[in-house]
Amino acid sequence: MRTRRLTTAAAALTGAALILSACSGGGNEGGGDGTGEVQPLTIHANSANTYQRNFNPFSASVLHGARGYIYEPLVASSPQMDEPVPWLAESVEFNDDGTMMTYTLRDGVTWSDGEDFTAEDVAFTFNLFVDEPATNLAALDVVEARATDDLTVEIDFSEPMFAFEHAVGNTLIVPEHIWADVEDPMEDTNEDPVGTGPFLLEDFSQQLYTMTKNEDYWAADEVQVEQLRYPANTDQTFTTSLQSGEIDWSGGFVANVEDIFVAQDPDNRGYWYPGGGLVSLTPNTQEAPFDDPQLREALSLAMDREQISEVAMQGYTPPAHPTGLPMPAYESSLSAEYADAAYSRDVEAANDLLDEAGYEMGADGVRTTPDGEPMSYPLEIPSDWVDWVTISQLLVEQFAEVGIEITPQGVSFDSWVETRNSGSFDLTISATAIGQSPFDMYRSMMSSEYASDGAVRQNFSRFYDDAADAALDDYAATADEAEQQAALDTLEQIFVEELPLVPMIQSPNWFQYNTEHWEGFPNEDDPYAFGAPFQNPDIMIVLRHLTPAQ
Amino acid sequence: MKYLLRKVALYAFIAWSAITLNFLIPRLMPGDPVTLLVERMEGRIEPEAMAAIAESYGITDDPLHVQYWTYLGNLFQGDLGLSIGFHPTPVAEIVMGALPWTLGLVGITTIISFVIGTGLGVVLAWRRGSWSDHALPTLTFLNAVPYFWMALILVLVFSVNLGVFPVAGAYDVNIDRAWSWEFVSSVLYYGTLPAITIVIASFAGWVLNMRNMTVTVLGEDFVTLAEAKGLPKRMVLVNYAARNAILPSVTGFALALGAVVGGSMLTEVIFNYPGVGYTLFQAVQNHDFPLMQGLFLIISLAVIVANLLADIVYIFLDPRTRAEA
Amino acid sequence: MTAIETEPASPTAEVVLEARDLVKDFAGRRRGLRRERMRAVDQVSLQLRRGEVTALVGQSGSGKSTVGRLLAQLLPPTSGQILLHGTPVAATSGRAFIRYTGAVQMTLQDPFASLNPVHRVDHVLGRALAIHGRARGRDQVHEQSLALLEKVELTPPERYLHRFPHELSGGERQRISFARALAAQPQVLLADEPVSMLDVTIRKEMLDLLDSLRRSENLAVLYITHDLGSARAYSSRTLVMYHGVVVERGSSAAVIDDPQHEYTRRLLAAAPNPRRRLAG
Amino acid sequence: MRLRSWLPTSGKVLAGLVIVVVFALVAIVGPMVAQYGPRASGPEVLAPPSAAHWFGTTQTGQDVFAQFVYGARVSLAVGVFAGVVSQVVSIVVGVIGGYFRGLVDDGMYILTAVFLVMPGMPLLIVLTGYLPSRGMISVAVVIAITSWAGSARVLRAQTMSLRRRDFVEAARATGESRVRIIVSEIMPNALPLIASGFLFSVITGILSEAGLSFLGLGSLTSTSWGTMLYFAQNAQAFLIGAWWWFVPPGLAIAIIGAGLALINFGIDEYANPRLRTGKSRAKSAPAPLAAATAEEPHSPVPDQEPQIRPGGSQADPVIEVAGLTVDYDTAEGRVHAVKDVSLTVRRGELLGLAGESGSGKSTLTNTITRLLRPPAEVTGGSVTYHRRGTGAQQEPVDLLHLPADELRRFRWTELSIVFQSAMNALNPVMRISAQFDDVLRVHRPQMRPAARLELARTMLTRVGIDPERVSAYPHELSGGMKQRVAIAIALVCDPDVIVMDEPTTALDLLVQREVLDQVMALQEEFGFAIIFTTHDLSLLLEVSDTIAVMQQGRLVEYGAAMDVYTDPRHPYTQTLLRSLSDLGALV
Repeated sequence: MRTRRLTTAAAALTGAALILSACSGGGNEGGGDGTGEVQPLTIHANSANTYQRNFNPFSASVLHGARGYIYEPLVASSPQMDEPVPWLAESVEFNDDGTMMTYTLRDGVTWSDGEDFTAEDVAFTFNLFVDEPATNLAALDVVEARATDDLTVEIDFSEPMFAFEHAVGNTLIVPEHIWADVEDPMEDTNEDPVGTGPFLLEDFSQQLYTMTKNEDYWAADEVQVEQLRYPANTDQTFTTSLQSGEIDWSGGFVANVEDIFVAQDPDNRGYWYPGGGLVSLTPNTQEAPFDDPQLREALSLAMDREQISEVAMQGYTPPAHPTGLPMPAYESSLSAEYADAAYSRDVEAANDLLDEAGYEMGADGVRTTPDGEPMSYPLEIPSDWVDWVTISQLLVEQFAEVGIEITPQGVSFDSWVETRNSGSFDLTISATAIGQSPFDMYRSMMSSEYASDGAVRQNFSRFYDDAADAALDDYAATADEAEQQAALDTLEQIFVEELPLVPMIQSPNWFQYNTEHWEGFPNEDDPYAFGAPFQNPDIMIVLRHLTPAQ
Repeated sequence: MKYLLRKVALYAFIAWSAITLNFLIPRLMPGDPVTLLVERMEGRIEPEAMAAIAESYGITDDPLHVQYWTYLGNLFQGDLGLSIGFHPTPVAEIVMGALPWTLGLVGITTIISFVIGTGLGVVLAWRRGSWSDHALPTLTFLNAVPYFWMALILVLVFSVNLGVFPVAGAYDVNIDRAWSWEFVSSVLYYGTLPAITIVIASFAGWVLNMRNMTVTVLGEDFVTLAEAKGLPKRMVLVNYAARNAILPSVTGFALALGAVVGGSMLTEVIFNYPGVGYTLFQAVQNHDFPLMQGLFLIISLAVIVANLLADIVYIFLDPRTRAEA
Repeated sequence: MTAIETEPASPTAEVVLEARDLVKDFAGRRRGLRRERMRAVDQVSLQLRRGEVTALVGQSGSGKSTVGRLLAQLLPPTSGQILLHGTPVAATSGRAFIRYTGAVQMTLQDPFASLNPVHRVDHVLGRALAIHGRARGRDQVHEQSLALLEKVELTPPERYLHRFPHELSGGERQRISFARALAAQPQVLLADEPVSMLDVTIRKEMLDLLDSLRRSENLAVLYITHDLGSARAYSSRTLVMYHGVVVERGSSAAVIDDPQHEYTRRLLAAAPNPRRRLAG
Repeated sequence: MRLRSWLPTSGKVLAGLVIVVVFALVAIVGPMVAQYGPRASGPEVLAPPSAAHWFGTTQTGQDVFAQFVYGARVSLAVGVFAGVVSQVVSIVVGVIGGYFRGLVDDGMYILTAVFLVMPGMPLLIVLTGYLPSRGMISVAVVIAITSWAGSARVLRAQTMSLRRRDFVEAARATGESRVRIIVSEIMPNALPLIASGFLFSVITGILSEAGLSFLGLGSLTSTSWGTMLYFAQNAQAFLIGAWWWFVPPGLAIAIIGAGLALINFGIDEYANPRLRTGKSRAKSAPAPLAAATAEEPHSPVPDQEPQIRPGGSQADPVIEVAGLTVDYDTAEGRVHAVKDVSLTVRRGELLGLAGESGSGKSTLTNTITRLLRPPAEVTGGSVTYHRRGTGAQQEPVDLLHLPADELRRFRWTELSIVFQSAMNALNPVMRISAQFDDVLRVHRPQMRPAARLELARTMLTRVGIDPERVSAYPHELSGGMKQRVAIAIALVCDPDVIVMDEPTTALDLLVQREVLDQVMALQEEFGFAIIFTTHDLSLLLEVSDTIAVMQQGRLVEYGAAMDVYTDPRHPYTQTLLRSLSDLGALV
């Protein structure tokens, strides 16, 4: 868990405390779990010592499986997927200015308690975001939603939603006949969930919960898995369970994954760590000297991303792409100019650039700024994030070669968040989530809409640029893909040239699989979705690909 | 009686201090749970939603003393708030889920190690000057071994290499949780290695303590007189020496409960044992303020109650305290 | 309460230290909200004269040691006055206290306990000299320390200067205690049971020493003891205390040879004495 | 020779010191020897120990040896720093509270109690969890905050006991200031405790740092043994068998912890000689002997032959001591505590054993009662016991060679003991009845419980105590009553001989007289013999039939009490009597 935090906040999202792991006990060997037919699918999505019964899809600590396997979205879309997949909705239309969306729903879907799924449920869910803002996890600017008939729902927004189609589509729908009576949707643990999904909660204990297939599921034919098992495992036990083959599907950091995991059964076992986010050296661009793009450029040139990738990340995750976009997920969004771009280290160029910009090298090997300040900066990082600690040590060595002194300081996570959000830093490290689209990522790294006198919630380097804002607005105001790509091209160029952040490495989407019982997992050769079992809505797609092993 | 009242008053004060400290620490330290929660949600939350979340977590801008009274009021209703890490599960529920495991594992092993330790301590004291003195360096070494390191080594040897014991957990998750022999034996089987770790790492301290106390008491006139009375050795040792030497250990035992709950924390973490220690560890890692506070409070109160019980037991063990009353 | 005045003293020598109606209460057990008061010393008056030994006799718990501590100003009295040369003094701390100790010194009962085991003899004497400014500089302190040791008949003094208390016998330690008290060049010496912890042969030497010091230094001595016999032998006046009250006072010979108070008589009767057997 | 005298005599302390010094050297010199920086990554990943990397390498190719030696620095520094801070706090709180008492102390006491009771590790973890900066210094401070209370409590108790000691009172009477008294009089005496508390805090500090770091709550940007374990654990070093990574730091913590604990042992033994083991125990001379060696220069040396005359009784002998010599092994060599002593105790007789401290009278009675402890050893002579009655039973018993079980049967039924201080001779946690009862259960197994209780009540009545007090605890009785109870217990099996070791010394004059009268009356009634030791010769002269005077281990005079009184023949006896007379005791 400690290591994974660096990578996908999605793991932490659903409760950093939760873990799942697997032990398929002796009773399950050779014949199944009592049905006598099919092996259960044992999943480790997150480390947890014990589970607390919580299947509320709005809760940050909801148990894995609730989202996707019990509650389903209107349209499933993920950066790693080529096309959005219609799910509870069959189609969607925008009005001209993009402020109203009309969904046409799938017919014949029922809730697991037998009630029909209707447009009223969808309208209720979106109206809930208005009534209970805390449930509005995607921050959608909903004004009102209404069912115009059983299968049609209209949703009004206060802004054009062209750029947020995926976010709206991924909204999980809850049944009105149950949630209307819930007094406080954020404080309900929803112990016996009723959803439209392929699975029903079967059994819950603090160490293990299981889900069994919903035979009345609207697409029951597409799902071959009969039972899901989520045993509780901590980091330690996860690795040993993984090693002993008790887990079919997992998403967690495993040191020496080749030796510990794959080597035991190379035919069945594998891992795939596609880029799922970005880890950057984050300068405070509102304060001297890091308001100087040349200095940021020099840092970028001086940085040895290969070494960081190899040493800190054991080579599991590649250096960042100069556009900052995770690969291969956003490969198709690259402008032609940057399609083949890659970083290479050039210490000499970095030194020249710094000399040129007036940062004079001192006798002690440390430069001074034009203001005469020695270029020595503390680098605060959460003290228990091992990979960042290692990265910071490497940066010390790398930047020393260009006369910039870095002093890593381990602080508590809270303290780091505080410093980062309030801008009281010169340099720090931050992570950017992959979001729903490249637009999402750039918005969170360059938009001035996050500017604030106090703490900011995004754009931690406080990079404010009119051109970037204009490009973001252009993107959001159109449904035309070509126009959107043009805006993206602009954003990519600004990002590459201005370096609002200094990208270091991609953060991986941790995913290991064992095809002893089930096969069909995505991998490098067949990257149809992210593989991590905590990744939504990708898990729904993965599930449909799984077939019993031969 | 007065002795007891004084003790009760002292412990009441300590309990109040713990409660107040518990209230103050998170408020004096940096970090804001809502920001941290939003951090987990990848910051996709709008400001108004943040306000709503803050409200749902009971975080307000009220002056400190108002918050304090609310806090006390809630506390007396058994309301420790909602966990952040397991939101919206109530803290009390999580604590109650974890407590039995710790009480079972740590409680039993502490008693075992106390019994073994004091027993051995008496024997070593009685036989001092002989081969038994050579056991002392070994015991000091055992006493200094970090719990968690010992646990790791034991896991490595017995679980990973030999496969004699399960690596972790409290029971086989494939067994139904019921009062069946199958379940109980699984709990015992899974608890064996953690228990062994705790006992090995903690019994040496008791031995050393008890040996020193017994040796000191053995020099007292009444022990010499007991011997001069022609009483059998065992009687002298048990009724005269050990009976008096154990008195300081009783208080120590109660105090140690606190240390053991803490010390066993690392053991619980390593063995993935679903007890209070591991839950506290998780709470700290998740920056789960309410859970942290709740756990710390429960542990403190448990230790305070244990101390009070020890003092009551002491009254029975040492008639002199009754005179002080 | 007035004590039986066996025989009025002949007030010849100058009164150095005087106690008037000293009362000392100690906090006792708590009873409900009230704390019980224990009166350890009740209306005790006495006078110490230059060059004279006054004995204060009583059993343990009689309050005689408390009187000593009150006179040394180690404890504040609950009421009553202490007069040094006729001037009331109340100084249990600070400079006034140090000045007072320059005139009034006290030695304690247990020679094994009254010297700090971690300090050598030279440190003990050096401190006492330094506090009262009786010697300056290392040489002077050294010289004075040797003189003090000689005064208490520890010869050759060099032999004792660098010893630790545990390297000394009980009698030697008590002599060091006397030397420490003399370092202040006091006018009054309060000797609390100076010999009760010592062997019989040493007791005599010690009391002889005390007596010779009284003469040579012209000291007013308060000899606190439970032993009527030695009071008779070494003091000119004796006061008998019982339960905090002086029950009998007068010249030692009169008090002990012809006791008037019932308590004094009982004490005398209880003292072991083989004569009784001879007679019986 | 000079150097050796500085080395600690205890092997444990020596071992502990060696360990600590070695680790201190590792921490100081190690980083100079290490070829790599502790954080420098290298190409060789997870390499086992080799010539290039003495302790192998880590996951990221860092040199484990370098980490180990730099880690030693940090771990020890945190431990020592936490130890210093915690000790300073506990000294301030403990010593000041203990010395000044009153409100200051009440406040400090409650503060201590709060921190003592509050569970340390959880508090530590919670505090660290909130700690904004995870530097090693802040970690050390937090460790100190949670660990000072135990030491403060001990120091307070010690200070309270020290401030009541006479030397503190004496220093005050000399005119010493309070600050100086605390610093110069009290603190040096609390030094063993402070040192021991310091060592303990250092151990706690090192262990806590390791624990915190291992949980990821420490400062991972510094290299300590704890962070090494954390990184090793994180990289699953256990599963891949990289033992060289996690064994050194854990083992080092355990070894240095043991080293410090061993030194602590030495301090404990220094402060409490009873705890000593093996050789060091033998070398510590017991108290009576220490007094004997610090001879009074003024005492006459027993150069003259012992003066032996017939005793005051003509009855049959009960105990005969012949040519008894008892030696002690001390650091300075063998010392005769009792030398060639012969005397006889007769039936119904009161034998007074007189002698000043160090005269050997306690050693003599301890030999007779077989309570002699090493390093004392009987090197010559015999002690013979003559049973009552006739025939085969009259076979004399060789007391010194009585087998264990026979000795146990002999004890209390034939010979019982009354100790000097009854406060210590009665078990404080047992009722008086129980202390009668266990003797009777063992020696009169046929007696029923009710009969045993009845006998206890009877015995109490005999010594003039209300039989209802049989259910009292010792602390509920006054000193005189306790001594009477002790005498009653000594009488319960109707022994032939009672050894009374200074039975009245601790009592006030009037009480002493009452107890004495009681003893005499009981002797009259039961006819047991008494060996009565005391330094109070005048008392002995009054009550004894026969008197034995001892000086420096020798018997110098023996004879009927009145003979000794009226016609002392040995110069020492004469000196004693003269002193008594001068002191007004024989008037």
